Parts: sequence; C-alpha cells; structure tokens
Amino acid sequence: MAYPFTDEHEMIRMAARGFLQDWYDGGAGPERIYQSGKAYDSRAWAGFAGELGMAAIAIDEAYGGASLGDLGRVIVMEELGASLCSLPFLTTCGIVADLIDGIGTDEIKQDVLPKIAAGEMRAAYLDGHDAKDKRVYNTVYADCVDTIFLSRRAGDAIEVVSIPTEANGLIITPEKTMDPTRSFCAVDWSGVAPLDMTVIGKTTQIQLNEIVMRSFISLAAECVGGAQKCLDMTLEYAAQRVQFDRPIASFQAIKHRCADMFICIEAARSAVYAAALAAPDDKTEAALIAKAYAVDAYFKITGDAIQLHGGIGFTWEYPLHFFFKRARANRSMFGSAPRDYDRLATLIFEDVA
Amino acid sequence: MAYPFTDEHEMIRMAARGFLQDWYDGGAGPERIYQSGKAYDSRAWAGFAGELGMAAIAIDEAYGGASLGDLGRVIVMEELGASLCSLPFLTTCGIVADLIDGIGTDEIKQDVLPKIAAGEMRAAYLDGHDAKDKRVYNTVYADCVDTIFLSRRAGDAIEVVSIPTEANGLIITPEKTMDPTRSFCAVDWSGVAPLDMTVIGKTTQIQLNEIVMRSFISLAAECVGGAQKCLDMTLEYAAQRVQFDRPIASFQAIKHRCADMFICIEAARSAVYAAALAAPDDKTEAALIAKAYAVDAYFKITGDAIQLHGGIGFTWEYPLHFFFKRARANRSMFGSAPRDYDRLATLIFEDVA
Amino acid sequence: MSQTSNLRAEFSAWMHANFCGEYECLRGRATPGDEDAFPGLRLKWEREMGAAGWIGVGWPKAYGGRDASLEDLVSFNEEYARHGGPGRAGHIGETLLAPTIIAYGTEAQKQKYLPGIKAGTEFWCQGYSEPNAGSDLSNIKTKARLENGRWIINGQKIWTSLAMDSDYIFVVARAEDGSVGRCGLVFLLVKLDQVGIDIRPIKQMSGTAEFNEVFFEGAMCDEADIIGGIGDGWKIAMALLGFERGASTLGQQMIFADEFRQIASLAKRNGMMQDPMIRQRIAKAYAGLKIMRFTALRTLEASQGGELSKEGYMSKIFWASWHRDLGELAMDVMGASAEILDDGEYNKLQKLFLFSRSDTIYGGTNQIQRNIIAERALGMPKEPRGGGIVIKG
Amino acid sequence: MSQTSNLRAEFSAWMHANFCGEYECLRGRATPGDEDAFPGLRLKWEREMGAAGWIGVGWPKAYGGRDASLEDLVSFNEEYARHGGPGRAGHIGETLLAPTIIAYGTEAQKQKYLPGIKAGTEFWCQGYSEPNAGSDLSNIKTKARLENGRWIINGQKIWTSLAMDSDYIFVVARAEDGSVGRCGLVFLLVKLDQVGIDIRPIKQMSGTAEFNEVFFEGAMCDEADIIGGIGDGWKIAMALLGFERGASTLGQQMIFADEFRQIASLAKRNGMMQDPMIRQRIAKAYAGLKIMRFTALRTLEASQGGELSKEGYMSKIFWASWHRDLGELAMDVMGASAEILDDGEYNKLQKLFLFSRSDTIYGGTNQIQRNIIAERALGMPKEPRGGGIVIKG
Repeated sequence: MAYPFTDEHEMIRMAARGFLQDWYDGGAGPERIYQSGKAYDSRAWAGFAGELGMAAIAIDEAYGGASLGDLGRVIVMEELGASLCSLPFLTTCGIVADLIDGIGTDEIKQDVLPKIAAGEMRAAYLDGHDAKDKRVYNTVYADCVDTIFLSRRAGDAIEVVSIPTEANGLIITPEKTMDPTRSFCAVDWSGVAPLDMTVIGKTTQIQLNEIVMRSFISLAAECVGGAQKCLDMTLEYAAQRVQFDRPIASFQAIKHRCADMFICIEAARSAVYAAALAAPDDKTEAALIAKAYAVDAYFKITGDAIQLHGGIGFTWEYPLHFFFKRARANRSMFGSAPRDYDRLATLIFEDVA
Repeated sequence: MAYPFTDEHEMIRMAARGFLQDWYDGGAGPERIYQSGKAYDSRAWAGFAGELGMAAIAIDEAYGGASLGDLGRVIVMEELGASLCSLPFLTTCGIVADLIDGIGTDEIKQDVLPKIAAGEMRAAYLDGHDAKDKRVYNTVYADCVDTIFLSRRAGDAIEVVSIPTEANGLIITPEKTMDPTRSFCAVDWSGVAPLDMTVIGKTTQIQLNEIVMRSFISLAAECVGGAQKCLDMTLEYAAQRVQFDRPIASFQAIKHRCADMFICIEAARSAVYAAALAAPDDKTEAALIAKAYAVDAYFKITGDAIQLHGGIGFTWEYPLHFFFKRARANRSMFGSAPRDYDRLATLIFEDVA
Repeated sequence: MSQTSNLRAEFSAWMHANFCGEYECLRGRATPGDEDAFPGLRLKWEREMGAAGWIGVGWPKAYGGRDASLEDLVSFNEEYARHGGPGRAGHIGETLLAPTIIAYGTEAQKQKYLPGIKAGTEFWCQGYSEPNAGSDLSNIKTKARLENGRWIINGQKIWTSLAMDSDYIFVVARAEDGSVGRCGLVFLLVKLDQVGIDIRPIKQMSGTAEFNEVFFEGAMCDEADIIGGIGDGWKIAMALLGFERGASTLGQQMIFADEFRQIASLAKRNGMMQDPMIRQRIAKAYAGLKIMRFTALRTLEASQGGELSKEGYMSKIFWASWHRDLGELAMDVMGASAEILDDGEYNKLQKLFLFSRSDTIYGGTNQIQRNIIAERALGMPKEPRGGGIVIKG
Repeated sequence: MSQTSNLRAEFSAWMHANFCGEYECLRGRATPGDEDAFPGLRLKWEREMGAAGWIGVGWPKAYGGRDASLEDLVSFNEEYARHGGPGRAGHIGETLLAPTIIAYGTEAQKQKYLPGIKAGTEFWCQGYSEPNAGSDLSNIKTKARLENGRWIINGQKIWTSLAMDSDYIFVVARAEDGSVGRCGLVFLLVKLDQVGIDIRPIKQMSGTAEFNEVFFEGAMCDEADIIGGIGDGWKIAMALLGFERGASTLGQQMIFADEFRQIASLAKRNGMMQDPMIRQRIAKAYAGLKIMRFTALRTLEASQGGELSKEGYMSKIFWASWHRDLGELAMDVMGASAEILDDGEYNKLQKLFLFSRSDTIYGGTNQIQRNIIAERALGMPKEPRGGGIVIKG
C-alpha cells in the first residue's frame, strides 16, 4: 500500500483486480467482446457494479455509497484500464453520478443515486449544447444503459434532463470503431416526446464544466492502468525472450526503453493522484494536466510495448493491439491533449504577471 | 569521394579542411577568438579566401571564379562549420555575390565580383525593409567587412545599395553574443549621406527572396559540418573512455544514441545536397527544408554530444560548448525552423488538391 | 543520373495502355498493410507484365533481361508507382532471388527457375526468420538433412510474407548437426505445394494477414536445389538481402508520397491545415520524403561503384520511423472521425496507421538497425553475446 | 501531511525579519549555475541561519536539532524558497554528512563535527567522483594508507562542488592495495586547508565554476577521522547518497517554479504567449512541475515507512530532463534577444539554459539513471561488465 492509498483502498483495488483480470483472461475477454460485435458486457456489469459493489465507490454514504470520491474512482478506473473490460462505469458512476449529486434536487438524489450505487442503473451522458437537429455522434455506452442524461441550453442556463433509453422516438445507433472494446454511438433524440424527459436540475456552464471535467481524472486513471499493464507484459516478455543467447531484458536498449516507460507511467500516475486529491479550486487545472499527460503517456507506452515485443507485438492474437487501439481512441475522447494544454496555457497566463 | 561530389570537389574539400582544422587546432582557434573579444579573424580571411582561393568558389568563371555554385559553397560551409572559423564567407561569397550576380549591371559585376573572388572584398548584407529609423540589430560580420549591401524599399520595388564601412555616419556596434565565434552587430545608417550609397540594382521582393534564400543552403551546410565534427569527437571519446571495464562505445545506450546522431546528420546532409542541386524552380522549397532540418539537427547533435561526453562535455576547456552555442545561435538566424516549416506547409497546401 | 533512355517513355505508354479495364480496381492497392487485396487478379497482372517483358528488366540480357541501367531502373519503378500499379506479388522472386541465382546459382538452376519468375507465373517467398531467430537471425533451428538424393526439411519459419500466393520458398536451414550461428547452414529452393508443408496466416492488428508461419515436416527438395554448398547458407542469405537496397526503394517512396498527398489533401478539405501543429507535422513529413529520396540517390550512386556507402545503413530505420509517424499524423488529421470504421472496415489511412506499427519491426527492428549502424557505419564495438555475467558469469 | 505545526510560521517570520538589508542582493541567487555569486556574503548568511537555530532542524534533539517531522521539513524548505533564500552553501554538511555521522559516526566525531555544521561556520564538500570513476563510481583510484596514526591520501577527485568555500571534504579512498570495485574502501573526513591539497576550479560552458578538481598529494587526516571501518567506505558512501532524497527536493522545486514563472511572465510581456507551440511547451513545463511535486510527496510519504518506493528512482532523471527542457524553452521565449548578452554577461535565463546541460550529467547521468531504474525499480538483469567479448572474450 502506498501513498495516497489506505489499506481500505488497497482491498478495493485487489477485489476489482481479481474480478477484472479474470474477465480479461490473458486477452480472451477483449477478444470475446470483439467477436460479439457489441462493445459492452452486461453480465460483467452485474457482477462488478452490483455484486462486487464497485458502482457505489464514489457515491455519498447517505445514498448507499462508499464515499470514496475521486480517489476511489481512480482505483476502479485503473483496473478497468488494465483489463479493457467494457463497462459504462465512467459515465454512470462518474459524470452522471456527479451531475445528480451536484445539481439534482434532494428528491432526485434519493431516487437515482441509490440505484446507481447498487449497480441497478446504467447511464450515459450526452452534451447536446451544440447539437444540430438534436443529434450527436459520439456518445459512449448509449446502447447499453437504462437512461441517458442530456445537458442542453435553456435560455442562459443549462438544463439536464434524463431520457429512458426505451423512450419512443429515441434512436441509438452503435458505430463500429477502431477500438472494439468501448461502445460508441450516435444518438438522435429529435423524436422524443417532452413527456419522456425528466428535468434533473439546472446549472451554469461553469458548474457543468467543473462537474464534467472530474471525469477527465477517471479517463486519465484508465490510461495509467492500461499503460501499466502494457509495461508489465513487456517486462515479462523481455525476461523470457532470448536472442543472442541473452534474455533481451539484459540489453541496454530494452532496459532504457523500459525505464523511460516507467518514468512516463509514474509521472502520469502522479498527475492522476494529484488531481484526485486536488482541492475544489485546483480541480479543473489538475484534471486537465492529468488527462492530457496520461492520454499522451498511454499512447506512447502502448506503441513502445508493441515495438519491444517485436513481431508478436503487432499480431491480432496477442492482446497488445487492444490496448493500443484504446489508447488511440482516448486521444479523441473529451477533446485532444493539445487542446487541453492550450486551455492550461490560458489558465497559466491569466495567473502570471 | 561520394555522390554528388567529383574528385575536383574533393580536392577543394581537403584543401579547405587542411587550412581550417589547422586554424581550429583542437579548439584553440575558437578560444583565441573568444579571448580576443572580436568575433572574426581577418588574418584567416586573407589566407583562406585569398591565398587558398576559397572566396572564388561560387563566382562565375567570367569574373575569376570557379563556377562551382551552391555545391561548391556547401563544401566550404561544411568545413567552416566543422572549425567554427570566424569568417564572413556566407555573407560575402553567398548573399552578396549572388545579389550582385542576380541584379547587378554588367559594369558592377565586372567591378565587384572579381574582387570578391580574389578575397579582396568582404561584405555584409542587411535587410532594411522593415527597419525603424534606418537601424537594424542583427547583421552578421558588419564590423569586419569593407562594404555593406543594404536592400530597401524603393516604391514598389526593392533597391540594393552598397555602403563602404568607412562611410561617414555609418555606426556599426558589435554585440556580445552567446556564440562568441560569429560577429553580430547593430547597424545604424541613418547618418549616411546619399552620396555614400551606390545603387547596385533593383529587384522584386520575390526575386530578392529567391536570392537570399540560397544562403539557407549555406547555413544548413555549416550546421552539417559542425554536427559531423561533434559526432566525430563523440565517437573518438567513446572509444577511449573506459567505465565498468569497457569502452563506453560498447554500451548499447551509447551506440544507439550515436546511431541516431548519424541518421540525423545524414538526413540533414541529404537535405543540404538536394538543395544545392535543386533546379531553380525547386530551390526555395529545397532550401527551406535543408535549413529547417539542419538547424534542428545541429542543435540536437551538439546537445547529444555534450551528454555523451559526460562531465567533460560541459566544461569550457573542452570545445564542444562552442559548437553548442553556434548551433543555438543558428536557431535564430534567418528566422526559426518552426517558421520555415510553416512556410513550407503553405507551399504544400497550395500544391495539393 | 544524366542521360535518359526511352525505357521510361516505353514503359509509361505500356502502363497507360494496359493498366486499365479489369485492373483498374488494383490502382494503389496491395501495398504493405493491404497485401491481401485481390489475390487472383494480382497474379494475373503479374503474368500480364511478364508477357510484355516487364519483369526482370534489370537482369542481364543473357537471362532475358534488358540489363537496364540504374537510371532506367529508377525510371521504371517511378513510372510504375506513378501509374498507381499495385504492390508487386513477384518482387521477391524478381529482385531478390533472381539476382542471387544469377550470381551464385548453377546453370541448371538458372534454366529451371528464372523463366517462371520472368514470365510472372511462378512466385517466391522467403524462409529466414524463425520464432527464436528474429533479431538474432543466425539462430536457425530448422534442420535439413540429405537422404537418398533429397533434402529433408523439418522446422518452422515465420513472418513469411506472400506465402499463400507463392509457388516456392527459399529456406535457410541447418545442415550440420551441432553447428551454431552462421556455420553449417544451407540455402535451399523448395516447392510449397507438398504434403510436408503447412502455411498458416498470421492475423495482424490491422485485421489483415500479410505474414505467415510456414511449418516443415519432412518437406523435400532435390539435392540440386541448393545454392552454394553446405555451410554457404549464411553467405548466400546475406548476399540476397544485399540486393534489397535497390531502385525499388524509389518506387516505395512514390507510394509514400501518394499517401502523404492524400493526408495533406484531407487536411486541406477538413480544415486541419489551419492547425499550427498539424502544419508543422505536415511540413516535416514532406521534408522526410525529400530526404528519403535524396538519400536513396546517394546510396544508389555510391553502390554503382561497388561499395555500400555508409548512409545506406540508415534507409530502413528512416523510412520505417517516417511511415509510422505518417500513420499517427493521418489519424490526427482525420480528427474525430479517425475512430469510426466506415462500413465496418478500416479505411486506407486507418490501415496505414495500424500496419505501419510493423514497419519498425519486420525486416530488422529499429533496435537492430541502430546496432548495425553503430557497428558497420560508425565502427563501434560489438555487443557482447550471452555469456557475460547474465547467463554464466 | 495532515496536522500542521507552528514551525512554518515561525521560520517564515524569521526569514521576513532577517532576510533583508545587506542580504537582499542574495535573493534567488546562488542557485545551480550561479553558485559563485557573493561567496563571502553567502557564508555570512549561513552563520546567521546557524545562530538562529535554523540549521539542522531535522536532526535529533540530542544533537541540537528540532527532530522536525517530514511535514515540517517540507514547510521549512518551501518557506525558504518562497522567501527567495539563496542556494545553501552548507547543504552538503547539513543534509548529507551530518545524518551520516549521526547514523554511523562515533560519539567523538559527533562532538567534533556537528557543532560547526550547526553553527554555519564549517562547510563540507564531497570527494566521490574521479576522472576514471564517473558513471562507474566504484572505480576509485585515490589511495589512503595508515602511517603513524594518520591516513595519508594520494589521488584526485573531480566534480566537487563548493570546494572553494568549504573547510572539509569527505573522501572515498582505496585503503587496501589490490582491492577492486566496492571492496577495500574507506570514508575519510579531511581538512581542506593543508599543503597536501590543491583545489582547481573547472570552468563550465556557462562561464561559471560550480565544480572543482581536488588533488591530494600526501594529504593527511587523523586515524580517527574514518566513518565505519576499513572496507566500509562504499556502504557509507551509498548511505550518504540515500539521505539526498529528502525534503530539500521540494525546495528545489520552488526554485524551478520561480524560474518557470519568470519565463511565462516574459512570454506574456513579449507576445510569445500567442505562439501555439510555445503555449504547448509552457503548459507541459507547468504540468511537469506539478508532477514533480506530487512524485516527491509520494516518495517522501513512502520513505517515512522506511522503504524506498519505486517512483523515487525517477526523481533525478525527471527533474534534470525537465530543467534542461526549461532552459531551451527559456531561450525560445526570449526570441531574437536570446543570443545577446546584456552588459556582456549571461542573464539569468541564459545561465539557466547553459548550466542545465550539466543537470542531466552530474550526480549520475540520465543513462546511469535509466540503468538504475531498470535494475532496481523494474528488476531487469544487470549489464555485463567488461570481460564480455569486448575486452577478452
């Protein structure tokens, strides 16, 4: 157990890891998902979110949760990243839970949060502010959830409404994507009757940003978990692969590349943990840093891992490519790292004399 | 002798190298220049440009030159780069010679070019188009030449005039710069009487750019020469330096870094030679590529060389730092590499559908 | 590179007249990452080229070639790429094995094997790498023994491209029991269609299968189907690789240039050309193309004099790294749509992105290339093999 | 990092009241790359700190310290940096040698050496590296022999910082003839002001001289001036380096933060903040700062439990590479004026640029750091020493 985690955190991590690495099964898990043609696993959700109780991790105790906040979510997301398990955790237990906690009425909190904590509700989030014709093309996990939470402009304010996915007129079209282990959908709600939409609450653009950006930390944690898994696989391979009568792990070129991977991952990890622990005023900045750094790190690490595995690294049979494709997909998620850094630069220049 | 050079080229290279490496003297040459406080060496000019005939290399045979064009200049600049010899070759035998050849009247060519070819005239070039108060701050070698060639706007056209450096009212102020081996001056010609300025010719902005950009090739060649010298020093040091009972040249980390240096230098070399051989229509593009690539390469290589030398690499006593400082200075010469690449991108996007 | 011949014009006219109609769909296809495209039609196209005398133009006239100059070979390859000709299914036979047979083979081997290559009717693949002989290519375990006038071969080769479309494989195998490393090897010419050989495609992360495993279980060839003698296998194998640095790299570069243009054009259409960082990367990619081209010219000119010039060693790592970076650039230029598979299939740029990850690995990883450069171009000391303190002390 | 004590407030108040007047000119000075600034005044400042009890706050109370908690030490270092306190001339004695003496020294050594360190009147420098023991630190050639109750020392040390301002040097020397590597070494405490010692500054590319060569020709110290016994030199030397990973890194980071702010502020003033690529680099540098800080906290918290956590191994290479990149960024932000020396002198950012090239070398090159990480944090096999095929085969 190492800072900033406690023994309790560590127990949760071990439980999550046990479940998820069984699911991963040396790469058979992602391959099964790919073969199924559906980029989510509802049985795994029942086990992980419900029976194992992982959906409760960041929900307030008052609503049946574990109150472990961002740090708790980081643990789960690292393990999800290491297994590529196809679950709508980030949207359900991240964005949507935070949204309801942040802007929902007491009544709504009492209604929804316990369901989320119990793993009984799966949710996707959809930013409809700039949507043309009430249609967006990049909603993750929309096709495997019960409810979609949509934020939309309402005059000067922002309003969040929930739409049950069985609502008439709601069209959810899953896309085939390069990363086959995360559902990615187009959603068209133009045909949904107003009666099928429940207003969750109103907020400002600033508050909404603050809430949604906390999910950057989760995404970053997923990257760290995946990157660490790739480094572990690389170290294991390098130790057993013999060339020139030596394990390739003894070659300086391999050692130094692994050392650089380690530095990169640990730096990303520091950024993620710092963001999870950041005070509310520092959260946005810390989340930007964590996400931009970790997304770049993940892509770099998966590329390095493929390279260090030699021929086997680029085969389909070996599961590295699933991580590589996830890492690449994360580069487009919630905007690009260069955009994040540019926003960060704006914050920095506002701050200096 | 290797493509694109002939035996004649190779003889010239050997002659230039012999002279300049004697001057360099294991680093004593640049140190002497530093100690002198004057960033040029007029005695070396007399020997190199005059006696050895190097000033004639790119001048047309009709004016007493060797007619070896850009490729000939590349040879000289590589060797100047490898020695850091403080001579106004690029300005005199590059920009100014090309300007006169390109836009001078026959009379002026007959007058000036043979003097340049014989090493009897040293010249600096100064772009005064956007100068405020007839003053610029970044003219190389202005304090060690006979004549300054100034381009300035004349209505819609560009006019090039020559000003003898002894002209009344011409104020040339050498600056101390981080790179102590190349003169860098502020020039103020606001007090020069019109009578002291001789019109060399008129031209367009486009033609002037084409002429001046040929000097990008020379600058790039200087970078390649300097970078090669730094790699040679590194290989020599790595072969004799023993750590852990092995020459450090046998460590893969050192070998691979040197291999990367080699790749980087050879790539820059290809860019430079390609630019020297480019047809007139391709010259600007090729010169941009050569300069941007070689300037970046040089800076990277000198940094690598210092790193691979360990402690001795960052001492003053060891001459690597002179190359490092020159490489850094070249990053600011004729604009930055990012600006060059941006211009290149403009050319590329004009070209594609 | 001075005078011109009429080969360029002649070949260009032929391509114009013949690379059309049913072959139209092959335009720009079957390049690395796409080698499983239209297998039957590609072989037909090879026969078309062979019948017209366009295979082996660089071979000596005695073997039906045109003894084309380096300059003509460059022109030939450039024209082929310019017309969008598909990846050459016969290039291993034509540009690697044939020169090796011509240089080291017997007269009987020349008579037996060159005509089929030249006609575009017989295709070859390469049996070098093994599961434990990747970077360490000399660690060959495949065995060959001579029995009743035949070589009997047992073992496994891997990363063999085009094996499914080929008729023959050349195999480096260990003939002397107990020999290690570069000694005791033979270089054999083996028919693929026999019971002792099993070919299994290796699916890559791009979903395609350019590479194969080839299993030998009592596979056979004639005693005469050996190039050189017993123990010459390594020498022949390396000589063959030497022919790889040829004018065809210029053709490859034209494929790269085409990919680059596609990406730049997309950036212009979708507005990414406004992004300052994309502009830098586009410009650097273009600079890399120009550098590759001139480096190839330097190498080719130098190799005319018989010596391999130092800069030749950088070609593999430079193009491989460049191409990998181009794949990343392509994805970033595609922007948000980069992740979506239109019609459920990878598009050309997505394939480029995925396949290019193998470029820095097959044919010698970047790490091995750096070793080679350090040792051969820069004269640095060799790496200790095992037997340092790592294995025994 | 939970509860707070009043040490931060107390020290901050003291700095406010005392770091002023004649000391004003030391503000932000004497950092690496600037260590030759105001030598006399810096030593006076150390005495000032010592007299007020601000040296050795982390030492046990028995030796005059305050036994400050990790949290307090972090606060102490942060406050010092926040007030712009100059580089600490006494840090080698206070944070490296003193803990070593406290852990491994005799009572007599504690009595003899700790008070001078604590008072800020006696300064120490480090004699580890030699011309042929750089990366290979165990290849010590400096000899020490015992004669008539004294150690006689012959040899040479190099890259010794602060030697000119110091009173003592601790020296790792070879006491047993014929011993090699880590065996047979002693760790000696030696007065610098004696005829057998000659100190020569090494001028760096920044024009300053942070480092020195120290020559020993029959230099002497008492038989009792040894820490540990004969043969313990390596163990003691490594233990001393272990104390380096301390709370002072957080102070160093505040110096870095200050440099960063200066650069960002310049970019804002001179318009470079509009450049998209400069913006990316500024943001990444800032991210690096935050990452360094949190990594240090992770390491410090873990080391409280007695174990050195893995991420601690990355600290040196991370900050050194970050700082080198910051130097390059500084120059690019300065733009055209980066090359000009105002008043003929390097300004602060130019010094940062030049001096930072040594950051990735001294105290273990980036290459050595990568070896250490691979072997200790990742458990990869050790490099073979010589004796592979390189030297003898």
